[in-house]
Amino acid sequence: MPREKRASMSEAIERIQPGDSVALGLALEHAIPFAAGHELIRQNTDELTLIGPISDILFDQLIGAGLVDRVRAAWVGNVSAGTGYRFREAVESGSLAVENHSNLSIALALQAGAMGVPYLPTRSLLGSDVFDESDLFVEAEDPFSGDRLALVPAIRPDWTVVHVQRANAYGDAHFWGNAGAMNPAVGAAENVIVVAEELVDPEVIKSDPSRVAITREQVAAVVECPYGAHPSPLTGRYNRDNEYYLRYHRSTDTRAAFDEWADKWVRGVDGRAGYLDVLGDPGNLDVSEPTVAAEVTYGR
Amino acid sequence: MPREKRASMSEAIERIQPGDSVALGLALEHAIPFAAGHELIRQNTDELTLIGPISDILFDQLIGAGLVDRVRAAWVGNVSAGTGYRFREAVESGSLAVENHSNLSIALALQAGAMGVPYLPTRSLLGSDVFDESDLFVEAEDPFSGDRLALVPAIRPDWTVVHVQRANAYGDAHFWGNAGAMNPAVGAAENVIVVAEELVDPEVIKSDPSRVAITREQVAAVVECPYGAHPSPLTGRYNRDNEYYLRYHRSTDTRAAFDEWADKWVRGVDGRAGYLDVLGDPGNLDVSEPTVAAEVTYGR
Amino acid sequence: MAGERGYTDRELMVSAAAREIEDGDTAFVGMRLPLIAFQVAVSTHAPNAMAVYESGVVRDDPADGFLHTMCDLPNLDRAVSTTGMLDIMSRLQRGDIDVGFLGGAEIDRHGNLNTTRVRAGDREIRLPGSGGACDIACMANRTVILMAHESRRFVERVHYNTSPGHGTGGDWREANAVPGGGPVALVTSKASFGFDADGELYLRSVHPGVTVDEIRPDFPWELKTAEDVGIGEVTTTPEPTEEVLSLTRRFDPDGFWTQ
Amino acid sequence: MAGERGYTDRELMVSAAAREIEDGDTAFVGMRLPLIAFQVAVSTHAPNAMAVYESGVVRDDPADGFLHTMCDLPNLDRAVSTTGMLDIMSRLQRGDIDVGFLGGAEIDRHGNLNTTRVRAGDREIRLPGSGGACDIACMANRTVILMAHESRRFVERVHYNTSPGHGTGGDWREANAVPGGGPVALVTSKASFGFDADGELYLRSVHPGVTVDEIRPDFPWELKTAEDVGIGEVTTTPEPTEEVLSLTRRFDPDGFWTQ
Repeated sequence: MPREKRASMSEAIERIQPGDSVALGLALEHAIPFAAGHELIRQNTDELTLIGPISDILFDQLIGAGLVDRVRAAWVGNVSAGTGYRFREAVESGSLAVENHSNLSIALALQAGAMGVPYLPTRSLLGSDVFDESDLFVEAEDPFSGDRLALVPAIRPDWTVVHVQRANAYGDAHFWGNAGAMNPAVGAAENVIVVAEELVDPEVIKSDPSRVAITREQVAAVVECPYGAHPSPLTGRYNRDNEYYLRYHRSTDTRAAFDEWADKWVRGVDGRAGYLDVLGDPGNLDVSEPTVAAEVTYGR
Repeated sequence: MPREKRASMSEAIERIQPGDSVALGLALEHAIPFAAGHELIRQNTDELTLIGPISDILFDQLIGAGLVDRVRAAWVGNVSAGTGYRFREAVESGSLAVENHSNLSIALALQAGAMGVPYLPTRSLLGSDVFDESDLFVEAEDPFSGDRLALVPAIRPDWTVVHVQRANAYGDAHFWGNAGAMNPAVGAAENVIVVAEELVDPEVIKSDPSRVAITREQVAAVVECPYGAHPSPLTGRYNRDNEYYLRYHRSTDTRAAFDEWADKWVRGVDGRAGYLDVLGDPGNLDVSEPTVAAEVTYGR
Repeated sequence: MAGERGYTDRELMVSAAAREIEDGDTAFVGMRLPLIAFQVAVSTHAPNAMAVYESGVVRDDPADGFLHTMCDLPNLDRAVSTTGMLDIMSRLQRGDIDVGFLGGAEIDRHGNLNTTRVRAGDREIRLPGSGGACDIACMANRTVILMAHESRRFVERVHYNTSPGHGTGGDWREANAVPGGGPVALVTSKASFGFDADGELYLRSVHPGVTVDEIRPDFPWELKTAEDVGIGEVTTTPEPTEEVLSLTRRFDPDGFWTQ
Repeated sequence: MAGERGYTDRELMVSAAAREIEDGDTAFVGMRLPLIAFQVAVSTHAPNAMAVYESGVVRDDPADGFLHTMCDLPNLDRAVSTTGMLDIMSRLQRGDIDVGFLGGAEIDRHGNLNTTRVRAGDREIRLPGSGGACDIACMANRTVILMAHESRRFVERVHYNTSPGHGTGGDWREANAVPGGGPVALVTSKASFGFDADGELYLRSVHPGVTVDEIRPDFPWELKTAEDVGIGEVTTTPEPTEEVLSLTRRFDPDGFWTQ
């Protein structure tokens, strides 16, 4: 039998050490592993490097909690409201180093890591200050055509943390809906933590091997956590809690206000169950008009 | 309404011109578009460049029919029996130019085309005669680490021809089971012909957008053709007809024998329906123990 | 607020942005107003337009429900495809995106955009950053920029060039290996602008009730107009039609983006 | 044919190949005998082994049905994953494949393999080519080679180096930027071989009923043995156990690959 990797959220997140690099929020506004991020805050795992295309408010929360030394990202803020106050303040106060990317450059950096090559070339970036003010990217001539290209070096996160619809205890996971840069980040990572809305029997995953987005050999831990992506949406399960983002924006414009927010929603609650107690029934966000995917069969 | 691209096999294949480059047989031994290839033989579309990782016997057939000037591939033969006699003879007689690839180099060349970059780097190839005896690849130093890499230039086929389980008339297609280099080849191609086991209502495809392997904007024609991948297998539909490959091997060791084979199975039949008449009921290959994929929902 | 004109500035911007999508276009749609504008376009003059979103979504019709973000479930439900970012960005990089939408905190004379950091007196204010904007700006066949009309946003030279426009003008893009066509339009809450042959911004039309003289002082350089670039007079931006207004309010029923 | 030994040469090769897969390994499995060998290994001593196939398949257990090719539906049904070639090859390129299987028409002193073209007198015979073999040879942590034992296959230097082994020996791989570990074993229908510290082939064991003296003349160079490289005597390859034979015959019920 393959090794089971089922863990509680606190056990899984304990494996992430201070100083590690962590990729999360990879599917853009979709399927953000907020529950895992909040556990990082409760465990006070600091000196982190965060990696991702756009993070919506999860990066802002981790930065607000004082856990982050460096961000390698294309966009950090609040998609509903624009500014992420904790990010802005941390940059302006000099406590946070930012490596500016575009969405494509961060996706290519992770894809290079996933492919096991030191870099990937792109026709983007040249001409921008994302390129010119960076010491990360290199300009090079294409030896075939003479075209000028930007080369994006690989990023290999210590950890990639994802939220998926369902997984088995070995770490094989089904995911559907838009994936953003999730697949490159999973491939590039040294270790992967899979947070699943639902842990299922291995045969459920094996019934649809083309739906498998993650296979077990890279997975360090699997955590079952219903509503673990709230307030972000999860395809087929629950809608985005837009109001939550707007309230977060209004509640975190000062450090003191953020601490109050974090005490209420993160530090002062007993894991995700406690968070849901504070939130109240999230059922109003549930998918109420499901679209059932057309039947697919395998077999022999 | 989007433009409908439904066409008969002969109408679709007529669009491929002598001298064009055509990628097919991309999912390796799976889902090979034999019906489309046979229509190329009936239309005698020659001076072709064929592109693909391994072709199983479809490339051998097109070469035997005298249609091919050049092959860009990693492996050409008969997976059941080894040698493809028509390929071997064409190379040895000097009538066929071969660009030797590895599976990874052909996949990367197509992926470079799909990504819109002139090349992709790899840690494969160096040290092999696939590299040393080729004037295609270039060695380059990674500017970040100093590592030596091989660079694989993009391939952009005029046509990519694929066989899928189901598609709508616009060209959007569901595909499942192993895909080999199909996705890169679809992205890299100037035009795509989708041969579908079944044409379905657009809503069937839209019920599962993460299952979509091909979207309409690159698709030139959509052809419905049941059993169009025979004798190769198609996931969820029919098994591989192993005996057919072995018989092909035994029947094509001379040019005259090949012509007899081609007259019987291709030139002398009226399209795929005629082929199936010669074959007899292929129902014994049908999937008899289907595995039904676990339910997936979208919705809101 | 809609006020006496019967529509808001943002509703007019949606209407103008929608007209920038031609039938058959593949449009790269980002956050905010373009989310609504694509849905209006595909419901009116551009029924064969497709939208792609960097999150990994391809869509050919309006979502059945309000879109707060591109990843809201109505945008994924019954999409043409839900895939990954590299799939979408590869379409952009191989030149298959006809039009992309951009915004910015600052825009300069040649349509370069800044969404990374701005100066306010002594203070440098950090903004969210590029997201996909740099990529769209570099590689879309053409781009359309939407911005609130505030004079502080119009600068001689952006403080940080997040999303290259026409650089310093002329053949700057070609000389700098920037492959796409660059910006063709800027729509603000007061006026619409084009870019001349040299890649310089010019005033194309003023929105109803706005005069050219109101616009000029907002720019720290001598703003060109349609007349200056020899394509006739500065016109008045068409008002949104009843149909467009009704669609806009259907797609944004609470007016979150457009009121 | 099984004959009096109770098993065929190929069944012995399957047994020997299976033993090269360690528990927990990720194995890159190709055509023919390795298709059976992986299934035997995972059913016996290596229950936690995984197989990947360049077609885009990941599997952790035997297929429920005969595998003529890696794409046969029983290999896809209830797989761990069915995906694409770049997904699988990326695992190889980033160094995650423990062991890969290779075959060849020719092998030379340092384990280089030729599957592209061979000479037969004046004639040059074209073979199918690399497939994924070059990639596996370059990048797997270790490779295991299976070949029919025919003297014409053992050459001083391959006519075409499709799949690099230890090149010219020594630190050739490192000097030529070939990242994987190279071949560790060759299993023929008569004997099993290892590679010494210099990357040269040596005879490790002879299959039951075969003598060392029978093997030596098949090689155009002075073949080293286990004794020569200081790891003891040439042993006799273990016979396949009853369990392994029974499994082999379950996975290849008509003996298509192994009889």
